[in-house]
Amino acid sequence: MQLFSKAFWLQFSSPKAFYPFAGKLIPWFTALAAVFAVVGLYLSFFVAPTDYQQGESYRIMFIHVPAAWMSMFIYLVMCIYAGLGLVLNTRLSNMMAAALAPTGAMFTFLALWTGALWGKPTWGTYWVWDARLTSELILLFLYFGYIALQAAIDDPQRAARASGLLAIVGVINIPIIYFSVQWWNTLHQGASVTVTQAPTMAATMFAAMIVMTLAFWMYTIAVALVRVRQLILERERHAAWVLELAEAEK
Amino acid sequence: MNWGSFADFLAMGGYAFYVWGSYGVTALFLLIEVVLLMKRRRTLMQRLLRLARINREGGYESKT
Amino acid sequence: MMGVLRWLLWRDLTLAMRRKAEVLTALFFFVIVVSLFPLGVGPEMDTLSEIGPGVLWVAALLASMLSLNRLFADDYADGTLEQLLLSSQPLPMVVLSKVLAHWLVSGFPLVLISPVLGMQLGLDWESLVILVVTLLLGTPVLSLIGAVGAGLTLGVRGGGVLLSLLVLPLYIPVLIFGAGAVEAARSGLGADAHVSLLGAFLVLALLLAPWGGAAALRISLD
Amino acid sequence: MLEAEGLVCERGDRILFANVGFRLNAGELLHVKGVNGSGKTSLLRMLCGLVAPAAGEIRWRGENIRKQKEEYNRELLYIGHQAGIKAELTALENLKLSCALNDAGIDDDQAWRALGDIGLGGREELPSKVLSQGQQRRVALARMLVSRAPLWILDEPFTALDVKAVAQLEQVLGAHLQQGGYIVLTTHQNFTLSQGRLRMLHLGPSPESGP
Repeated sequence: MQLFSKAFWLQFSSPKAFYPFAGKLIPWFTALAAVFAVVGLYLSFFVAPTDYQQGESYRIMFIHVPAAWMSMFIYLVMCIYAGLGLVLNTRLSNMMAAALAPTGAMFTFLALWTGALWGKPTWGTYWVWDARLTSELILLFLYFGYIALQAAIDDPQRAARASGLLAIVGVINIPIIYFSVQWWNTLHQGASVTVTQAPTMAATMFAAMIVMTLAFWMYTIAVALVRVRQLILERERHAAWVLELAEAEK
Repeated sequence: MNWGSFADFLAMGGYAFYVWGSYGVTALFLLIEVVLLMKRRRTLMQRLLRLARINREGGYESKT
Repeated sequence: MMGVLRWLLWRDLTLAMRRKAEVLTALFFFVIVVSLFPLGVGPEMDTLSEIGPGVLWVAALLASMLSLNRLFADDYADGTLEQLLLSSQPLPMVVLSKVLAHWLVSGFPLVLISPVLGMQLGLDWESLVILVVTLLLGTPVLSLIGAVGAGLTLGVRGGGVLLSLLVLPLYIPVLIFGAGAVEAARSGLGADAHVSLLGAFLVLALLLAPWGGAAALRISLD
Repeated sequence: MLEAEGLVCERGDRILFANVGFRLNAGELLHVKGVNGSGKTSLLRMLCGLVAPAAGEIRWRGENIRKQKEEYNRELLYIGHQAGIKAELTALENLKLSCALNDAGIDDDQAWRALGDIGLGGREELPSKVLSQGQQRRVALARMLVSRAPLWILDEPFTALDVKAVAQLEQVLGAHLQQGGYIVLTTHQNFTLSQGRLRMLHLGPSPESGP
C-alpha cells in the first residue's frame, strides 16, 4: 500500500514536490466547499424551522457558530504547523502556518460581526461583554499580532520562526485567557448574557451547522493551498524550476 | 417549506437587515479573499516571468 | 554560575542608575496616567474608588510596557547581546536575570508608589494591601511575558508599537485577576482565590517565559 | 581541532555560500577572505553557534558544537563587528564584565595590567563613551590579553586601530598560536604573523572569475 509508506508522504514535504500536488487538490476542495455550501444553505433556510422565540433571526447562528469554530480551529492547526516548522525546521510547515493566518483572522472577524448582528435583535444591543465574544476579540488580536510580526520581519526564514514561536506562546495562553475571561464574566454577572446558548437544538439545526462548518473548512483548505503555492513561488523564486514553471504556465 | 413567497424569504420575518447583513458580509469577505488571491497570483507570475527573462539574458541573477 | 548572573544583574542595575531618566520614566508615567483619571471622570470619590482597581492596573500594565522594548534593544545595538548568547551560562538564565533587572527598575517602583495612588482614588486600607500584593505578584509576570515579545521584535522596524500589539493580549489574565482581586477586597469579598491564581501565573511564567525568551533571542540573532 | 564540513548559509531567500569546509589545527590561523556581502561575518557567527547552518556541521574537538553549547562557549572568545562595549561603563568595568560573563573572571590587577598593555593607561576609569572609536576597540581587544579560551574568532579586529596597535595585535595573535591556540579572523588589511601557520579560506566567487 503506497499510502502507508513513509517515503510516499515524505516526498511531499519538499516545496517543489508539494506545489503540483497541491495544485491537483485545489479543484477538489473548491468543489467540495461549493457542494457543502449549497446543501448547508438549503438546510439553514429551507429545512430548519422558524424558532418560536427568536423568529428568523436565529438563522444567523448557522454561520456565526461555524465561523467561531473555524476561527479557533484554524489557530490550533496554525500552531501545530508552526510547532512542526520550529522543531523540524521544515519550510513547508512554516508556509502552511503563514497561509492559514489571514483566513483565520477573517473568520474571527466574521464571528464577531455576525455575533453583533445576532445580538442586536436578541438582546437589543450589538455588543455585550460576554465571555465568548470577548475571547473571540482577544483571538482576533492574537491573529493580528501574528500577521503583523510576520509582515514586519524581512527575512522570510526569521519571520516564519519568530511568528511561529509567537503562535505557540499564544496557544499556551489561550486556555488561560479563556478561563480568566469566564471568571471575569461570572463575577460581573449583571452586564452579561450568554451569547451562543442555542435554543434547544433540533437535529436539523445541528445538521445545518455541521454542514456549514464543513463548507467553511473545505473553503479554508482550498484557499490555504492556493496561498501556500504562492508563498512557495515567492520564496523559491531563485530556483530554476520556479522560473520554468512560470514560463510554462504563461 | 418555511416561506410562502420570495418576498417572505427576503423579509426574513422582519429580521432581513440582521440575517442578510450577516450572510452578505460573510459572502463578501470570502469573495474578496478569493479575488485578492487571484490578483496576487497574477502579479507574482508577471514578476517571475520578468526574473526568468533577466536570467535568460544572463543578467544579474544568473550567478546566484 | 551565580557569579555570572550576579555580574549581569549588577551591570543592568548600574546602567539603569547611570541613565536615571529611564528608571523615572516608567514611574512618572504611572503616576501621571492615574492622576489623569479623576480629571477625566470627575472627582466623586465613589466613582473613583469603583474604577480605581482597574485604572491602577491598566496604568501599571502600560507603564511596565513602556521600557520593554529597551529590554534587549540596547544590548543588541552595541553587540553585547551576542556576547550574552555566547556566555557560559544557559541562555534562559541570562534572560531571567535580565528580566529581574527590568522588573527591579520598572516594576518594583510601581509597587512601592501604588498605595499612595490608591489612596488618592479612595481605596480603603484592606484594598491597598491587596493592591500591593497583587502588583508584587503580577508585575513580574508582565516583565516575563514581555521578555518573549521583546526578543521577537528585536531589530524590527516599528518594534515598539508591534511589541504592544503582541504582548497586550497576553497580559489580559493578569489584568483580570489583578484588578479583580482589588475589586473583590473593596467589595468585602475575599481576594484569596485571585491572589493564589496570580501566584500560579507567576510560577508558570517563571517556568516557561525564560525559555521562550531564549528561543526568541536565538531566532532574532540568527 | 576545529572542523567545518559542507556549510551552507542562507540569508533571506538567497544562498550566500555553500559547501564551505576546512580543518584547523592547534597553532593555526584561518584567514577568511571574500568580497563584501560574501558571508564572512555570517560564517564567523556560524562558527560561534549564533547562526544555524542551513546544512553541514561544525565540530570542535570532534563533536558537533550544537551539542556542546555552554562548554563550547567557555572555550571561545568572539569579538564581533560591534565591540560589545557599554558606553556608560568604564573601560575597567567593561573588561571585567565581559570576562566574568564567560566564567573567566579576572581580578583588578589583571584588568589594570591588560588595559595598560593595550595602551589605555590613564583611561581605565573613564566612561567608555568618551573614548575614541579606536580606543573602544582596544577595550574589546584587551580581552584577548587576559583570555584563557583556546579558540578566538575575530571579526575585523584591525579596524580603527593605528599602526602601533596593529603591530601589538599581530604579536598577541602570534603568541596565542604559539601556545597552541586557534584563531579564525576576517580582515581586509594585510598583516604578518611571527608564529603559527596561516591558512586561507575564500568565500564567494573567486577573484579570477570576476564578480
